[in-house]
Amino acid sequence: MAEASKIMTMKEAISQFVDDGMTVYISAVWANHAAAAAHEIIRQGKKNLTLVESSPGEIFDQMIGAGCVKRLIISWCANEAFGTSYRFRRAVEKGLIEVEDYSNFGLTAKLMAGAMGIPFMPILSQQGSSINEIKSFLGENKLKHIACPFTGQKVTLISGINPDVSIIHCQRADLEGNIQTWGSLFSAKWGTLAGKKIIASVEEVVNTDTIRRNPELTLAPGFRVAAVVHEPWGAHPGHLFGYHDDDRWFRYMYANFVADDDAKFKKFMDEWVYGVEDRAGYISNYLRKYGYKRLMRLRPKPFYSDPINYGTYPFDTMHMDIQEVMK
Amino acid sequence: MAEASKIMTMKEAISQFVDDGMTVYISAVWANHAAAAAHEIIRQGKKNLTLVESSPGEIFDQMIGAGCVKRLIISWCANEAFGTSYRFRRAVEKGLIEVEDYSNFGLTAKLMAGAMGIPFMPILSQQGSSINEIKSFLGENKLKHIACPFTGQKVTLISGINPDVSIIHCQRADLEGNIQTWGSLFSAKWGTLAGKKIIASVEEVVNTDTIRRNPELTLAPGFRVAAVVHEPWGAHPGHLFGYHDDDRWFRYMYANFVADDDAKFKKFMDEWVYGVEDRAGYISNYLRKYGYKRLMRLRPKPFYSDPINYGTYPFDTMHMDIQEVMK
Amino acid sequence: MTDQKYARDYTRPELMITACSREIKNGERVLIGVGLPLLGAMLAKRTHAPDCKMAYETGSFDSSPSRTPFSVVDADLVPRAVHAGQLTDIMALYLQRGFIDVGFIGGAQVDKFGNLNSTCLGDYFEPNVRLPGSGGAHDFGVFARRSLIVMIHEKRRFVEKCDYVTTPGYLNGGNSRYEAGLPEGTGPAAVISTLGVFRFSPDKKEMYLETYHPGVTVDSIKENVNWDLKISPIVRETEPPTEEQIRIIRELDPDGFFLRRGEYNKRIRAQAENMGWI
Amino acid sequence: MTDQKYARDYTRPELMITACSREIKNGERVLIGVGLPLLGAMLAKRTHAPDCKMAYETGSFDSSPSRTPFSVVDADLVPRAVHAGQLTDIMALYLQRGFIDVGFIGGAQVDKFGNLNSTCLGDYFEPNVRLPGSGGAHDFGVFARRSLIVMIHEKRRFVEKCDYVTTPGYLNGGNSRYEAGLPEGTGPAAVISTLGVFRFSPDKKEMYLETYHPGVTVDSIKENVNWDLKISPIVRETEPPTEEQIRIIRELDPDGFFLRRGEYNKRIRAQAENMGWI
Repeated sequence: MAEASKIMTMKEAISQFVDDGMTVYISAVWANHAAAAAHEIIRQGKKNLTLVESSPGEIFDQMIGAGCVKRLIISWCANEAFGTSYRFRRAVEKGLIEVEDYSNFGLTAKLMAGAMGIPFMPILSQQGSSINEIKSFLGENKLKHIACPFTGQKVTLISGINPDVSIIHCQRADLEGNIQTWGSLFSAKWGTLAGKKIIASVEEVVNTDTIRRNPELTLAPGFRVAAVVHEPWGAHPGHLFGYHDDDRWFRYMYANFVADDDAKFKKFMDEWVYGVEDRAGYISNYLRKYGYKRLMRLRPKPFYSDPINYGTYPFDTMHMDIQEVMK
Repeated sequence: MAEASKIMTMKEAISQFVDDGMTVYISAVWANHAAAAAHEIIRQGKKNLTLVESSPGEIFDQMIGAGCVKRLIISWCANEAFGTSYRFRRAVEKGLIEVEDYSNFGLTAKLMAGAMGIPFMPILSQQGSSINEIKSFLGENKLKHIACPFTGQKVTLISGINPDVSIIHCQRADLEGNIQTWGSLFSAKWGTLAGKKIIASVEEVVNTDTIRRNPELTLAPGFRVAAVVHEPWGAHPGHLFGYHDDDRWFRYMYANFVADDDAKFKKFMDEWVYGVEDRAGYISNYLRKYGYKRLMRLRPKPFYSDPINYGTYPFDTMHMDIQEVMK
Repeated sequence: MTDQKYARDYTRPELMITACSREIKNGERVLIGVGLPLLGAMLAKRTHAPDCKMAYETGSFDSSPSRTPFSVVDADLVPRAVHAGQLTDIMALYLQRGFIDVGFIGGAQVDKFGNLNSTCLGDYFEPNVRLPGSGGAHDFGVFARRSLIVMIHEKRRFVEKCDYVTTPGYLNGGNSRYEAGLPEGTGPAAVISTLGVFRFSPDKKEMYLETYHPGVTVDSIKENVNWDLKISPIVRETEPPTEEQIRIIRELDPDGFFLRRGEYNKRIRAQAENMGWI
Repeated sequence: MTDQKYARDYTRPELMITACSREIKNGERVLIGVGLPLLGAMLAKRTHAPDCKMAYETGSFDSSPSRTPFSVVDADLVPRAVHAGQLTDIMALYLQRGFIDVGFIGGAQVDKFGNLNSTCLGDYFEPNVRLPGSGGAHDFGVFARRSLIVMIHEKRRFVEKCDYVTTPGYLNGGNSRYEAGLPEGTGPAAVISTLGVFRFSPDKKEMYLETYHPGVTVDSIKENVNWDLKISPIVRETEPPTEEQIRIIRELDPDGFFLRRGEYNKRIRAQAENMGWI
């Protein structure tokens, strides 16, 4: 507790920890969706980033459209059920960015290896496909095959990765930087922990006692986390378990009426990214334009887990016996 | 829900799923300590078992002393802070059982590989030691080294293992066999999931709604679990988070006044294992001998986690908007 | 099912959903992607396969959402789930271990051995069209006991050879899938397209036509495939949906988000324009 | 510390605990095994290193137990912990990644390069004595920035060569540890024995005597080592415990479970015999 607080603004966190040319994991699947961080990266005009994530969507699309991205290491990029990531698609078709393709399992195994501190993770997929045969900028460092020295079977070794910085949005953190999240995590646990540094934006800053009542929810302990940004609605228009739903209507509009049109994309970015100071400004704009009721409609009905008893032992059951004997 | 119940007695579970000569993982570290299962294995006189666990103690010691064991794949065996596992020690010194030694990380990585369905797990330890150089009954299948094809560094490949059956004691399960546990798991998650079959004894049988309120606690879904045994106090004298403490006094007595003496060991086994029908008989004997107050003294003071909100969405926020437009 | 009467009024996508549904046996574990298969699995669970369990690569297993999930990352897939974990739990502990019976996948191109392309049209490095990529499809196709391929049926999509093999089917047919190291007892079981249902010959592993959808001719299907398509000697019409199935499907998609996308799109656009938001 | 006055009345184990404690710097992450080091770390946390954080291979990190844990699997190490996970979380995400500063280990034999044996005396396959084995010790010794070796000092334990190397120290000295592939910037930092405190020479990585415990002579230490032990040119007496340290240690072990085991054992036996239980 005596340690320095990790709390800072997103502006400070991105300018301090994200430099041009870095390799960055950004949680960009729709839970733990680090939208506020992505928008700040765009505002600060970061360049030549290599972005890593298994199945990103809008925010990768927007960073690509804004010219921040040189390379992608991904397994999928689309605005999900809502439509195509057109900025991504066009940029690849025009040769403006390079892509290294894995499958979701392959990409997540790559992050898992990095998180665990091993240079590769063995898996049994990627085989018999172009994913295996066609290598882009990673070249021979994408993956390799060996005959298992124990079973003889063909095993794919996926090279590990440790992004210069990993960025996630989660439910809560304390001042020390202990971050907690819950729900289904997709690739976010391994992606976050693979990072050499970690930036977490959170819905709530809680005291350490709250963290310590649910030690099973801790994603990363404070010593792994460089910055905590208190950024409510930081995942919008993605969702965050227990806090808000996807803003499907917003996402649908972006995917179907905005993303494919250069002028409309520019207008959208001017309004929602360049035109606002920070996430608070973004939400203010949302409220001004669509109203508080629409935003509140994204809140869930409560579905609470049951508290579980860890139990505690203020004294040692054996020593008590001894006291008795000694009486 | 329509599925057949997985509930059976320990007698049924062990006779149905554990055969002589099998490789068996038994959770034998002091949390999730599958003592009731171990004692039933002894009562049924199983032979030539290969037992796997990272850091077991009393119950391995007792199965060895009872002649059930041919081989061990472990990293440590002792009655912990309480004393030596003398049956283990003597059996190895007399050449009655064979041991394959790893470190805790190496052994757990071996189980992790099995659980994940990969033939080996790469780690960076085991190197520069006799663990690496001296191979027992696993021979060349113990572990291997390769130069990492990406970085060139020396990597240890630990061969994976899938025990014929894995046995654990946990807090709760439902009729379908969905099992849940909490606390610190040591090697128990990977050990349990590595099994081709899983037997779980539990303190409480709950309905599936209870499982579904804490989906983050599920260790194995029902389809992985062959048998659920309702066996309160199944971990005694080990502990189980939220239910009871180690019975340190009992363990201390065993380690210091029983284990090293053949006659006393036989007397102990006759009384606590052979002399009782099942775990209920074991606890009855405990109550008769030491009294209810001593047993109840092992119960913890409550330390409950906070309930967390997952949130639920009875309707689609976008579709609501449409309804409005269509009005 | 309580009502075996066949429906008279249904759409082609609704027929495909019932076809997907019929591929799922009761008690099976099913890996779901985005779109029609999700409705197919939900339909199966509400009719002949109440004990089938759905797994999502997001990390949730056997969830019971209170609304139709719009995708695999739907926020309602975790509350009431039996397990909420992460991608590697589903992909390694379930799928790679061989515990998943059925996986649904789709793509922009499929060839006669069931190899799928969802990555790019044309050269990978200079694509004419860049598609989303594998996502979990590759892994489903590698490890699921039976992978089920759902396709919009156009001639350009049923190709002699895929521009990029995202998800391996039977590779070059015969035993080549297993010789390449892919797990025994896995592979494509069927292709469900907008025109018919196709399976793979036991020996050569070549796609053949099993059933044509009502109103579709065998010849029109042959014309829409870029190779000499084999036809089952007992080729017949695809079993139509029952009235019960259609009723349930429409309950699952009340607004046409999945099944009447054009109409749906018009509505949202109308709303957006009304409000001056686009 | 509030009270720097040195204690006059203390036991050798108490002195060793203060020596362990002094090796821990404030803010460091410390991996704890069973026994004295646990008390040493708890002492450090209550004196000069309040922000040091303890990790346990069981999977719990930075816990604050309300009693002295009797071991790393103590049931009170999870409530109020910052993280409760599993062994691979601590061993891979923390230790293998290089985030652990200090690891305490012990053994039955140590050699002059800090290699440790906790597996067997004599031949591995026909041991005179079978010991418990590595547990986490090997991994701590491989990955911790500084491993600290705690030993009962007997001549038979300070050997020229270990019968079995459970935990690698500096192997054959010099650079051999790193040539064998063990991580740079790791290795034994000190040996704390019942007779003195030893460190390793920067170049040859050979153990030398830094301090002898009060009441112990340098010669008696040399006599209890099976090689020609080097002595620091500035060899001196081990700093004694302060009164505050002793007070805290005795609070931590009120019953002598750790520090007065013989006496403790008598009590329990007395109780057991009274009751006719043994």
